[in-house]
Amino acid sequence: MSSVKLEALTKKYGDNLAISNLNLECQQGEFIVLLGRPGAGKSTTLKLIANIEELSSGNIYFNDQLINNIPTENRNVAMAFESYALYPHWTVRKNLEFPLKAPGRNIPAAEQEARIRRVAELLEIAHLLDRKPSQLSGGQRQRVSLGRALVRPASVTLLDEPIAHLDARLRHSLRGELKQYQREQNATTFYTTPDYVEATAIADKIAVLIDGQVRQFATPEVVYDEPADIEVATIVGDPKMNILPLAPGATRLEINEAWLQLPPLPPEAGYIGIRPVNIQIFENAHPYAIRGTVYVTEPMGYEQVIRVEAGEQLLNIKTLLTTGTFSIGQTVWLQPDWTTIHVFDRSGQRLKGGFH
Amino acid sequence: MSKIDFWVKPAHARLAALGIVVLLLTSLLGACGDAATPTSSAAVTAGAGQAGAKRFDGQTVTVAVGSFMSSGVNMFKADWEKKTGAKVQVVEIPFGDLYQRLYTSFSTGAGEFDIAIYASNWIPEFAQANYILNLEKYYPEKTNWNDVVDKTKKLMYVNGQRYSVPLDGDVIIGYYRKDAFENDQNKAKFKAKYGYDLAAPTTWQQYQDIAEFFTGWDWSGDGKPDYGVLEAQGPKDVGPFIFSARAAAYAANPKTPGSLFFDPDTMEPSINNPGWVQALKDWIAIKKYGPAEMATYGGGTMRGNFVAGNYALALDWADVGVQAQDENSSTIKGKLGYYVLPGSKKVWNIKTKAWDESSEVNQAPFLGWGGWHGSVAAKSKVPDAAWDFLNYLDSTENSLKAVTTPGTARNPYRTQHFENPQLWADSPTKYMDAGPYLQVLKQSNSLPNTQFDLRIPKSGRYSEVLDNWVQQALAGTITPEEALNKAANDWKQITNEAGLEQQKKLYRELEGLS
Amino acid sequence: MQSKFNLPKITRWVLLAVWGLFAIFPVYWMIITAFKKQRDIFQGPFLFPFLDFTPATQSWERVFGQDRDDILKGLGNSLLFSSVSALIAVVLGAFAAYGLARYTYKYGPYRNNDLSFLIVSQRIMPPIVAVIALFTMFRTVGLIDSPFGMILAYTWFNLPLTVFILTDFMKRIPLDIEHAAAIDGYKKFAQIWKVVLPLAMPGLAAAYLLSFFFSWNDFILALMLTFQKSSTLPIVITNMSAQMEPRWWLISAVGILAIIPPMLAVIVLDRFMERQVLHGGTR
Amino acid sequence: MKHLLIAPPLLFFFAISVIPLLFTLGLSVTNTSIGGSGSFIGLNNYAQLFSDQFFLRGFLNTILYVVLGVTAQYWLGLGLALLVNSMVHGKRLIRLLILLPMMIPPLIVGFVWQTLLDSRYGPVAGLFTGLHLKPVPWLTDPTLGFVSIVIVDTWQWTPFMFLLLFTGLRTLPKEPFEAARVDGASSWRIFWDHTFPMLLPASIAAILLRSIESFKLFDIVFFITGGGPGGATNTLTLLGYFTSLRSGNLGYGAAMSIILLLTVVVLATLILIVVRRLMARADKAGQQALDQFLAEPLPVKVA
Repeated sequence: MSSVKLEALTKKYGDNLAISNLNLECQQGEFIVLLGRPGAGKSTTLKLIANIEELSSGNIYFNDQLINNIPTENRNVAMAFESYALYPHWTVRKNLEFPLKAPGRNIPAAEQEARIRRVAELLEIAHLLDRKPSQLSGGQRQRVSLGRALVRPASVTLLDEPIAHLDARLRHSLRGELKQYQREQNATTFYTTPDYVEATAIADKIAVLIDGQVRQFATPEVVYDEPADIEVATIVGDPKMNILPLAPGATRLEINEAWLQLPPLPPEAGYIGIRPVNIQIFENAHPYAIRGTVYVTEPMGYEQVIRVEAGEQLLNIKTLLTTGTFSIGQTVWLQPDWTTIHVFDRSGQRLKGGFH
Repeated sequence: MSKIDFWVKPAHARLAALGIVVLLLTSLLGACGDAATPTSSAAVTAGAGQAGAKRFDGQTVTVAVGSFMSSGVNMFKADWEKKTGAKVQVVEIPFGDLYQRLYTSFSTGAGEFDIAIYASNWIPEFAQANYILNLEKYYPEKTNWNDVVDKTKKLMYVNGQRYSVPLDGDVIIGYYRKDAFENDQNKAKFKAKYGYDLAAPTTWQQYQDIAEFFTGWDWSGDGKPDYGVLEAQGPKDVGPFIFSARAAAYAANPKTPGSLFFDPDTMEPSINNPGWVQALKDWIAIKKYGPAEMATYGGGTMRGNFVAGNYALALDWADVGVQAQDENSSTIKGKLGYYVLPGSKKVWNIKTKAWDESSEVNQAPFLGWGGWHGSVAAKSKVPDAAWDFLNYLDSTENSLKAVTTPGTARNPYRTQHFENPQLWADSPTKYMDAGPYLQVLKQSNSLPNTQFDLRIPKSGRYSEVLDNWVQQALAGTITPEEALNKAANDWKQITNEAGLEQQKKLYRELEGLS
Repeated sequence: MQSKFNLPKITRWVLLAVWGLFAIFPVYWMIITAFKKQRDIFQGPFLFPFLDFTPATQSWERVFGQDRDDILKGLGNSLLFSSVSALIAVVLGAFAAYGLARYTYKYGPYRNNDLSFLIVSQRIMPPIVAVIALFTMFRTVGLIDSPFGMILAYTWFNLPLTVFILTDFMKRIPLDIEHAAAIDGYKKFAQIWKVVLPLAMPGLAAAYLLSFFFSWNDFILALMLTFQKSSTLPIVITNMSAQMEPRWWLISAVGILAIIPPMLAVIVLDRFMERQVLHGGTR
Repeated sequence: MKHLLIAPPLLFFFAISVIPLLFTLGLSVTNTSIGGSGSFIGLNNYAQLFSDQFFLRGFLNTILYVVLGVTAQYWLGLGLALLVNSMVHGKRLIRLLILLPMMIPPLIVGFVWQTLLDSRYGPVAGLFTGLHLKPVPWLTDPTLGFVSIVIVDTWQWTPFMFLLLFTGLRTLPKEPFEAARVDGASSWRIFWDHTFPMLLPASIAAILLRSIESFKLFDIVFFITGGGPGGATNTLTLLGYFTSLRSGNLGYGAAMSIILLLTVVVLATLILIVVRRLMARADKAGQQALDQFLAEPLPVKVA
């Protein structure tokens, strides 16, 4: 239940820079998601906060107090490990109890029991309390691991991809409940995931981590609607945003002997990005559309993702299943919604201002 | 991975480590030296003046004793404690390690022991080093001294002073299976084959003939082929004593007394002379008249085997005789005959470097190992009590009780022990035919040419070296001559290391040559 | 489980039975020898009581009669020294192994590997000659023939073994589990005690057993460092032994007694050795 | 904290081990003997050792014992560990029985085997004569005597290997084996590709410790053959014991011990270099497999 400030965190492994000059500040009770690809430094950041990994340089503040020199066990952080790190020699109940019984916590027995109950029910592991980890499935283990992090009050709760290995139903239902639970506890939470859907669903704020740095730190809406650069843009959104390079000073987009007029763009524009949902697809020739060939289709529930080869580009299109049935090799026509495009300069930075 | 790296680390790192170690060590040793001021002192002499108190009230006498000898001490402990008010603590030391343990204990400081009971062979060495008390001041009060067998008496003197109390007599004798020898059929067969009567052997040649005769057929009637002989030929055991006992007949020439092991004039080893070589050849020759495993048998195994009944001849101390009486171990009670060690009609003369041949058999019984004696440690805080306990162990009555009780490892050493076979028959041993047994023991102890074992300092090393080389010859890897020459070379080296003159002086004295 | 050798069941049992026969037969031989008279030993081979030979109680009469006190003293001492020293060696060894597995040491030019070398090299030294020096040292500080001295000596003797064995086990424990304990609010010592040691249990059990066996059967240290009140069972057995006469029946009887405590140790610790403790802890 | 952890064994090293080591080193350059003082004689003892045929034979024997004994014990121990590990029923009892030989006091081991192998009253000879074969001179033939010692050593100490390897097996992760099984690999392949390499650290520890102990082989020889026949089964420790403690030639015995110590260090180093090679290779193979496993499947273009 602390506010957290990370100031110029740097972590080196030998000559490798895992985290470089990472800054982040959050309020008490906020639910922060660190979003990034594997290797971006998400776990390392959590471990630095927990002091499992030693800082190379930088400062960490909880409630504006510098805590660099406070050892892990006194930081009062809770953490769910990506590797689960359960105590394999104890039952699930003992695993959950262990943080509650730590020296100095002085939690009354009744409250311990209540907390374990509560968490076990939340994570649907109440029936597993007397089993040992080796008797659990991978998903069950992960829930126990998550439970151990949630079961006790902590200044900061660190959750390292805590629901990655659960089945879809649970993953879905847990997202909401997790957020609700943490809000109830008024717990400051850091949560990592490579999955932007999960991130948007759960985060108060998303910090997009690329190469050990926070590229963007904002609410999910802002990150989605105004990605700070191309890399952020491609991480956020599924399937990923289509990025089309522009010739210098180009005013139109030419693909497969067709061309489309671009809206007016600033001269420094180097790329445009169009989200897959913002491209319409037609089975028949259509005015103001470019021609392409269906490369692959993926039905996803009531929607479908179609990849279309258009000139040298492979474009992702997401549309309703009702739009039509497309088969591989079929010729289709595409029409972007120019009002929703994102424009980036040659270095990939977002160009401010609306082009709608 | 990491576990491997340290092995392939450059050497200088480890050398440096050693440097540190040395530094630390020196400081550590210094510290120890300061800290280790002995605080325990002898608070034992008190109580002497108290009226009505027993003589050694409150004193504790600690006795170090080779393991299997302990019951010969323990059986008298309680009585003496009651009589004197002292306490006795018996410390058993595994037999093979006795010498070394006594030595380390004696030489490294405040003695743990008040009494040491050990082989009389070591008396000269311990006496010279002042590890044991000169007992002359106590001997006047000893009433039964005269009764001790002469040879045993001599074992106790160093420089004309007595340093021990005798508890045991050790002499090696021969055993044979009376039942087989007295069988008429066997007698006839033997006579037919060898041309003389089957009887206890008087020469080593006869011994060998008899061994041959009884090998390979079932004369004991147990359904399995039997053997002619069983001797302890195993390495690192009693081998050197048995071998020396055999060599004495060929190499202990009455004309050159004291020349069995060395030329007393030059301290040149005698062990490679033709006499010893002949003995070694004999010893190798009898291998085929015993079981193959004889090459591994020590004294104990040999005894257990022999009394179980499949062997016609054996050499041993008095022990086989006692063990044969125990029917749990033995099938030969009452079937045992005894003889003084066989002799030889030719004896090597180290002066003329030739065989002295005669029609008389040269018999030279061998006092191998010398027998258990007790000494008082020089550093004992309770020497009076210690002496008194030793004297009690050797009292006329107790010594007789001990030598007639099985398992005490104490064999007869007082004239009185030999004189009344009936006492043996009535003793717990229930000795059958003790007469001939005692007769042979007594005779072996008292023949003019009875030989002492090697008793000069480093006797253990001399005999280890001898054992090593003799074992080689027994195994057939080198010839007897070669083996004994090499042994003699090593002996010279040992003598030189210990100081030739010193060794010579003591050797002469102990052999009664002065 | 994991490395199941898919040999046919029969083959497996046959192989085990062959080894079992080889391993057990000498033990059987010892057991029946304890019921033989000495002459039955030397007239053998007798293998089956009642068929070949009439069992005798000679040895047991001595074990429970004249030799009882010595044997009890030896058993008691051996048990005390072996169990306590093995415990100390395992606990100290576990901490040291943990250190070597988890931290980087640097004392001058000495890194972890050099330190392991120093530690394990103590085991390389043949005790035969070292005992004389040990004897002198122990005497200087008054530890000769004292239980404390013997426990110290056996701890010294076994510590390199336990460190060496346990380092591997420590390395296999995932770091995250320890970190989890730190996160859960426990200090280093509690982490080791509550989490690391239980997870190294198979190794600890094996190390304990080996240390126990080594001390249990040690002869040379006990020979040099004890006189009387601290003599151990091997010394008592040796004192009963063969020099005078081969009392193999008696020694066998004591031998039967001598294997009971180590067997109990195995029975108690076996379950820990078998545990696949690390399973389920991590992904 | 971390210094505290390794303090005890290092303390033991400096306080207890180093003194005897230096003491022995010191003795080895003198002619000290029990029953006499010694004087400095430089490296004479060492020079003498190399012309001492008993020492040379003992030296050779010791190395052969280690090589033959440890090799046999390792493979047997490993085989047993695998067998027992794959069992479902009766494991407890089997383990207890397997460990039994290690629990028997050395003196008793000696007499048991001495009697077992005796050609007159031993059951092994009985077996041979029962089969109408000539009794084998197990203990009295130099070569067979040597073999007998190796057999007994193997009998007593295979359990040591078993114990370490079995506990090692129990801490291996399950997943690679399951994966390999799913892939349809044979038991044999699984063993060589997974079990064996993963067990290597435990194997090295076991082999190394056992080798070290084996170099000090003493009691079995002492109680069974006493080094005979004719020194054919002698070991360095046995010689050291007799030289130093029985016949009291401390200086010479100390020199033997030092040579033994050096030999162990040198040979252990050699063993470890070889093992390290092996392990590096195993590591590389493992790494390749892992790389392959981690590499994402390339998007397949459907034409």
